Amino acid sequence: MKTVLKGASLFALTMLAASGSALAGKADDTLNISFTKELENVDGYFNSSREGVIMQRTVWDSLLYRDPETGEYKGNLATDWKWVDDVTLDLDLRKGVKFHNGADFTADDVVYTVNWVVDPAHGVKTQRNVNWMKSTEKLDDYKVRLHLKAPFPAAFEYLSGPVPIYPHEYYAKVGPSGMGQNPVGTGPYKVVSVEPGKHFVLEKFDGYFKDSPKGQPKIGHLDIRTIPDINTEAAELFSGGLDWIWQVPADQAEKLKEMDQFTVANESTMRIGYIDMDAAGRTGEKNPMTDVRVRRAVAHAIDRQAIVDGLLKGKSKVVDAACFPTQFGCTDDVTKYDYDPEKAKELLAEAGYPDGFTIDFYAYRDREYAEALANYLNAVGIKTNFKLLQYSALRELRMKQGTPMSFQTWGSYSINDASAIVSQFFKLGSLDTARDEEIKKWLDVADSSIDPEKRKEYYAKAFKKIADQAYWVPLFSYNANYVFTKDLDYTPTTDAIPRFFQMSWK
Amino acid sequence: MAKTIETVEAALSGPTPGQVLRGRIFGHRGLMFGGVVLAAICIVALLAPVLAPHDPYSQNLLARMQPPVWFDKGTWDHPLGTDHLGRDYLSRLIYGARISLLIGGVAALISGLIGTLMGVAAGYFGGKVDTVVTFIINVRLAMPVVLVALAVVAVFGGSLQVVILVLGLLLWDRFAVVMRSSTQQLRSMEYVNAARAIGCSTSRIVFSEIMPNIVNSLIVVVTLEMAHAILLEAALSFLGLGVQPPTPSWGLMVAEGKKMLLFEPWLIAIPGVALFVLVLVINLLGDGLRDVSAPENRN
Amino acid sequence: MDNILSVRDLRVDIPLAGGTLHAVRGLNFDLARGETLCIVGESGSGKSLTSLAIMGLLPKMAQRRADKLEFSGIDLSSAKNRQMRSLRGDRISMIFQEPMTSLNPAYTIGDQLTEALLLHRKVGRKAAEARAIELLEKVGITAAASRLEQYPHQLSGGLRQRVMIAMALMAEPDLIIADEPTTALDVTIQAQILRLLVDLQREMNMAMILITHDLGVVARVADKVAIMYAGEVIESGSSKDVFTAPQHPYTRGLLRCIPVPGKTKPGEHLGSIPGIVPSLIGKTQGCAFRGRCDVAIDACAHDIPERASVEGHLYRCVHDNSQTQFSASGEINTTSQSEGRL
Amino acid sequence: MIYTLKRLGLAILVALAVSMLSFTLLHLSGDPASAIAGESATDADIAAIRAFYGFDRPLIVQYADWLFSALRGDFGESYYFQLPVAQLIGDRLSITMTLGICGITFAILTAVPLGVAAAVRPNSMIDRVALFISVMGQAMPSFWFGLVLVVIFSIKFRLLPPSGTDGWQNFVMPTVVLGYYAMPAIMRLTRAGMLDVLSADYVRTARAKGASEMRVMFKHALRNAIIPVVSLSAVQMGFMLGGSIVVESIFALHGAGYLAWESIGRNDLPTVQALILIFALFYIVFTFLSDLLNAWLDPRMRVG
Repeated sequence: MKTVLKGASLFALTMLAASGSALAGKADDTLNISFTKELENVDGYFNSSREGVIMQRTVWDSLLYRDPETGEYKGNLATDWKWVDDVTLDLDLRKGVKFHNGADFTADDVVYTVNWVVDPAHGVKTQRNVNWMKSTEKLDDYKVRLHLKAPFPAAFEYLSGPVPIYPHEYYAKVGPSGMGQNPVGTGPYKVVSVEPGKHFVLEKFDGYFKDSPKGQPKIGHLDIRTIPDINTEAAELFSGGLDWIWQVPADQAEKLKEMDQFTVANESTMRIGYIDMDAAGRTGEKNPMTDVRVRRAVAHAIDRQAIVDGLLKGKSKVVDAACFPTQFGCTDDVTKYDYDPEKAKELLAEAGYPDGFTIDFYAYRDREYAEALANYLNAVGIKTNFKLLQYSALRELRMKQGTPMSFQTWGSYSINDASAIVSQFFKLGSLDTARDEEIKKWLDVADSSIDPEKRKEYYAKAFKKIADQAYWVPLFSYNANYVFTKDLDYTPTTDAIPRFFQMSWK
Repeated sequence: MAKTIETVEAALSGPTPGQVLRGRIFGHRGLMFGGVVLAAICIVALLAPVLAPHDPYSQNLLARMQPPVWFDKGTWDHPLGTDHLGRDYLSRLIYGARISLLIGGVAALISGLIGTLMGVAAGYFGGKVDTVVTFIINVRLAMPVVLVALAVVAVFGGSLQVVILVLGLLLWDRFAVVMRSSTQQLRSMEYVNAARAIGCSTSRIVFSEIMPNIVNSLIVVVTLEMAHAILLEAALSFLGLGVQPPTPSWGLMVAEGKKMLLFEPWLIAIPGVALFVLVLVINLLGDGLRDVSAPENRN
Repeated sequence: MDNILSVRDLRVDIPLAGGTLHAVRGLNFDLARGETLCIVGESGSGKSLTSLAIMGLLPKMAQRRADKLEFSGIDLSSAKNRQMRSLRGDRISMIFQEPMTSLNPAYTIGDQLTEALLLHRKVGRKAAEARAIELLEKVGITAAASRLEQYPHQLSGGLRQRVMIAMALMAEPDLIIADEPTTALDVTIQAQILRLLVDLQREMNMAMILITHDLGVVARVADKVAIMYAGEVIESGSSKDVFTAPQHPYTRGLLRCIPVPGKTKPGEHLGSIPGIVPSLIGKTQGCAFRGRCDVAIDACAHDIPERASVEGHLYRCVHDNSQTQFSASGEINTTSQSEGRL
Repeated sequence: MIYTLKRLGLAILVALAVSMLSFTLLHLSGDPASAIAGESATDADIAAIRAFYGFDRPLIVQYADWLFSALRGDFGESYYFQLPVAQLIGDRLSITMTLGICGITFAILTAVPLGVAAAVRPNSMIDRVALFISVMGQAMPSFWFGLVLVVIFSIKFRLLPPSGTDGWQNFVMPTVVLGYYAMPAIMRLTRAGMLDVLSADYVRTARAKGASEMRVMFKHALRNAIIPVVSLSAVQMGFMLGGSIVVESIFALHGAGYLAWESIGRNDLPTVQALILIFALFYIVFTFLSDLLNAWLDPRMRVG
C-alpha cells in the first residue's frame, strides 16, 4: 500500500517531467485552446459566460475599444464620437470595414443591431448590457445617433465591450441560433466551424481592417475545445494536444510552474469574493445578522490573508471595500476589520450570543474557499449549516426568501466601473440584502452624474457606509492562472479577457 | 444385527444442519474475509472519536496537502497527510467510514422497506396488485438512475439527508423484483395454503409464514444495494452533487482530491482504496451469504 | 455368437467430501448382437451410471475403471475422446429417461434428428431429412415431414420420446442403451413405446441395454437380466432363469412386488421391501442388502462369494439358495412400505 | 401479435409515466427563469424571460404543451444553447450511442467467454480469475478507474488521447471503463447459466450423439444459456447510456450523458427533460428488442 502510493505519485511526476510538447501548435500555426465550460451560443447577446465574452471580442468588433494597458477608449468600428446632450451620442463610423461574409459595414448594421437588441421581446440574455440604450437612428451611411434612456456614465465602457455589431441582412435572416452556428462578424478571426458547446475552429481574417486598435491577428488558426476536467486538460497539455489553458486552479498552477516546462502566468481579475449577510432581516426579524455587531464579528472572524496566501495565491489581494480596486469610483479608504477571533467572540457576546449560534451558510462556487470560511466561522462559535447550491438555485432562493448568510462572488462583467458592482446590489433590488435607503440615494447620484469627481465622492460615501455597517464582508480579489507553451508570446490582462488576436509565436 | 443397523444409520446420518451451516460459514473464505474486514470497519467507525488523532474538521490553511508519512516530507503527526484545507487525512478517513456506512445502511434500509413491501404485496396478492407493482417497477427501471439522482440533488440541494433519501427512493427495484418472485414461490407452498385454510389473517401469514422464509434473499439484496448506494454516492459526489462539505465522506474526499490527481495522486488513492475495500468486502459478504444460504445456486 | 459388448469388473467411483462413493462395483456382462440385456434396480443402485460409463459420458468427477470394456473389438476404457465421439451417436446410441428435457428447446426436431447423421456420415441435408422422416414414420409419428419444423415444446411427452427413439436410430447403431425410456410417460403410453422399441431392436438386429424397473417389461423382452443393488449386480442370468428361479433374497422380494394377472387377488397387498439402501461412501464390506434382509446372518458382514445356480445364472449371497428353495409366501415381509418399493 | 401489441402499449405507458414523473420532479426546482438569465442578469432580465417562456402558466398546462410538442419530435428549445433540443441531442446522441454500443460489445466479448470458461471448469484457476475480475469490477468506482487509465495510457505511454472525439482511439478507454462496469453482472449470469445448462439433459443428449465439446458448448449449451444474458445486456445497455455521465465527463466526450449533467447544472430543463425521456425510451426499446431476440433464440417464447 505504502510503496504503491509512493510509487504511483513518483511515477506520475516523472512521467509528467519526461513528456515534451512534441505536437505543439507552432509547427502548423494553430493555437490549441481549451475552455472548461461549454459555450452555449457564440452569439454574444445570448450567452452570459466568460467564454462568450472572449469569442465576442475575437470574432466581432464593438463601436469602441478600451486599451487594457492604458484604460483609454479608442475608436473601433466608430472613428469619432460626441455627446449631443446627456442622453444623445453621435458616432462617426469607420469606412472600408468588411464582414467575414463580404458585406460592407455601414450605419445600417449599427442601427439594426442596436434597435433589435434593445427590444426586450427578443430576449437578449444580459439585459443590463443593452437596456440603457433606447434606440439608434441613421444620420447617413457612416454616421449614427444613439439615444439613451437616461444619463449613463458607463456608456463607453459598455460600447467598448458587450455591444458587438452584427451584419444586418444576415442577422435578420438567421437570427440568434443561426448566428450561433455560423457566426459572421468584422473581428480579427472568422469562424470556420462550430460544434455547439464542443469545438470551435477559427481562422485569421485576412480582410481585417488595417488600422484596428486591436491590432492584426498573428496566429493562423485557433482550435478551441471544451475539456471540463483539469486533469484531462493538463494531460493534453503534456501530450502536446493543447497549447494554452487558463483558469488553472492555484495548486495545479504552482505544480506546473515548479516543473518549468510551460509558461505559467498569473493575473488578477476583477472578480471579488464576499460574504453577503441578511442585514435587512428578510429571513426573520430575530436573524442574528440584523445586528451590526454580529456582522462585524463575522468580519473579524476570518483570516482573509491566510485564505489568500494558502488558497488563492498569485496576484490575489485582500479587499476591504465592496469593489475591485481598479474600478472607477472604488476607494480603499473604508473601515478595515483585521483578523481577530477574540474580538469576534467579544462582539458576539455583546450582541447576546456568548455561545454563538447556528446559521445556514450558502455558497455556489469555490467550495474550497467557502469551506475554509465556514471553518473560521465555526471557530468563533458561529456554527454553519453548509449548503452548496447551483448558482441558479441559490439566486432563486436569495431573490424569493433571502438567505441568512452566503459566500458570493461578482466579476462586474469586466466593467471597470464601480457601478457594475455596487449599484447592482445596493439599490433595493431583490438581491439587496442591506436595503439601505441612504446608500441607494447616494448611488443614484453617482450612477447618473457625468461629473467624474461627483461620482467618486458619492461612491466613496456608499462604500464607507457599507464597510462601516459591514453589510458585506469583502474578502479577496480573484486571480487567473494561464498556462501555455513557451513558444507563445502572451501577457494576460486584468480584465480576464484573453485576446487571441494579440498573441503571437515566439 | 441391531448393531449393524445402528452402524448403517450412523453412516447415513450426517452432521446436524447447524453444524453444516457453521461449517459452510467458516469454510467460506470470501465470507469470512468480508465479514471480518467489514466488522473491523464498523468498529473503526464506532470508535472514531477515540481512534482519530485529530479533529477531522480543524483546518490549517498553511499546512495544506502535506504528504503521508511514507513520503520524504511526511510526518507522523499526520500519518496520511493533510487535505486541501490542511485537515488531518487519517482522521477524515476514520470519520468518513461512519458516513459511508450510514449512507449505505440507511439507503439500503429505505429501499429495502419500499421494495420488500411492494414485492411481497405483488407476490402475495397477485392479480391487479401485481400488475400495478410490476408497472411501477418497470417505470423505475426505465428511469436513468444517475441522471435522476443528479437532477433531484440539484433541485433540493445536496446534504446527507437528501442524498440518502434519493438513493433510498431510487434503489428499491432489486428488492421488489427478488421479493416478488420469492413470495410468489412461497405462496403456492402447502404450509401457506394450510395457514390460509385455518383462517390466519393476511398479515399473520405474511409476517409469520412468508417473511421468515424470504429473509435470506433479503439479506443478500441488502448487501448488494448497500454497496450500490455507496458507489452511487461516490459518483454523485464526484460530479459535485453529493453530500456537502465539510462532511468527511469518502466519495467527497475522492472528489476533492480529483483536481490534484496528476500531482498528488495519494489524495485520491487513499479514499479511493478505502471505498474500493469497503464495497469489495460488502460484496464478498453478500456473495458468501448467498453461497451459504443456497449453495446450489452459487452465482 | 460374437459379443458386441464385453464388460469385466466395471467400477465407477465418485470422490466426495466425506469419502469416495463407490457407485458401481465390479460389473460383468456380455452382450451379443440382437440380444437385450435388462438392468433392473432401485434408484441409486448405479444402473444409470453404468450406462453412462459405457457411453463415456460420466460426470467429470466420476472415475471409471474396468478390467475390460470392449465394444466390437474396440477397447473403450483406453479410447481417446475423439474415438469415443465417433462411436457415440453412430454405433452406440442412447435414449434417456426424460423426454421432456432431453431435447434442446432451441432447435427444431429436424435439426436435432439430423444432427447425428450429419456429424457421422457424409450425407447431405436432404438425405438426412429423408431418413428422419422415414424413422419418424417408423416410430409411429404421423405427418412426419411437418414435424421436422416443430420445436420440442410443441410436442407431447409421448411424441418427444418417440422422437428420441428415432434420433437414437438415425445412424443404425449396433448398440442402443435405453435408460428408463418410459418412466416419465403416462402408463398407457409406456407400453406402446416399449413395444415399439423392442420391435425396432429386433427388426434392426441391434444389441440393446434396457434399464428399467418395470419387471413386467423385463419378463417380456429381456434375453438377459442383471439385478443391481447398491452398485453391485447381485444376480444375473438369462431372463428365464432369473424369473423362474430367483436366487437372491432381493430378487425374490422384487418379484413378489409384481402383480401377476390371475394370481394376484384384487385388494391383496403387493410385496414391498422395508428399509433403505445403505450409504456407498467409503469402504463397504459384506452384503449391502443385509440390513433389509430377513435371512441375514453374521457372515453377511464379510465377503460374499459369487455363486452359480446353473450355467450363466450368477448371484451373490452367503446362503446357497439353490439348495434351499423359499416358499412363495412367509419369509419376505409383505406390509406396504414405500421405501423399497419399485 | 396481441402479445406484441400489449407489450407495446405497456412500453408507451411506462414512457409516459417516466416523462410525467421527471417533468414534475424537475419543475419542483421552481422557476427556471433565473437559470436561463445567467449570473449577471438583473430582476428585469428575469421577468422578461419568465414571460417569454411562459413559466407563469400552471404546471399541468406546461406539461401538456410539452408532451404534445414532444410527440411531434419537438422538444422545445434549449434555454442555454438557444437551439432546438432535438437538434442538440441528435448531435450528442451518436457519441453516447457509439460509446454504449462499444461498451456493451466489450462487456459481452469479455464476459461471455470468461463466463463460459469459468462454467466449464468450476473452481479452477480460470474460474477464480473470472470471479476476481468481476469482484474487482463491482467494487471499483468507475471514475477512479478512468483516471487511472488516463494516467497510464495517455501520459505514461502516450498511446491514447485523454479526451475528445476525433477518432476511434478516443473511444478505447471510455469503452473499457464503461464496459467493465457492465461486465461482472453479465459474466456471472453467463457462468450461472452455463453451469445450469451444462448439466441439462439435452446437453447430455448432444454428447450422446457424438457432438464435439465445442459443438456441445456453443451450439447446444450457449444458445440456451445466453437467453437471460440477452435480457440482462439490454438492461445494462440502458443503464450504461444513462450512466455514461461519469465516463463522458472524465474523457470529455461530448455525448448526451455529459450534456445531461451540464444541463442539470444549468437548469436547462427542456434538455434535461428530453434526455431523461430519451434514456428511458432507450431502455424501453432495448428491453423490447431483447424480448424479440429472445423469442428468436428461444422458440418457447414465440407466440402466435
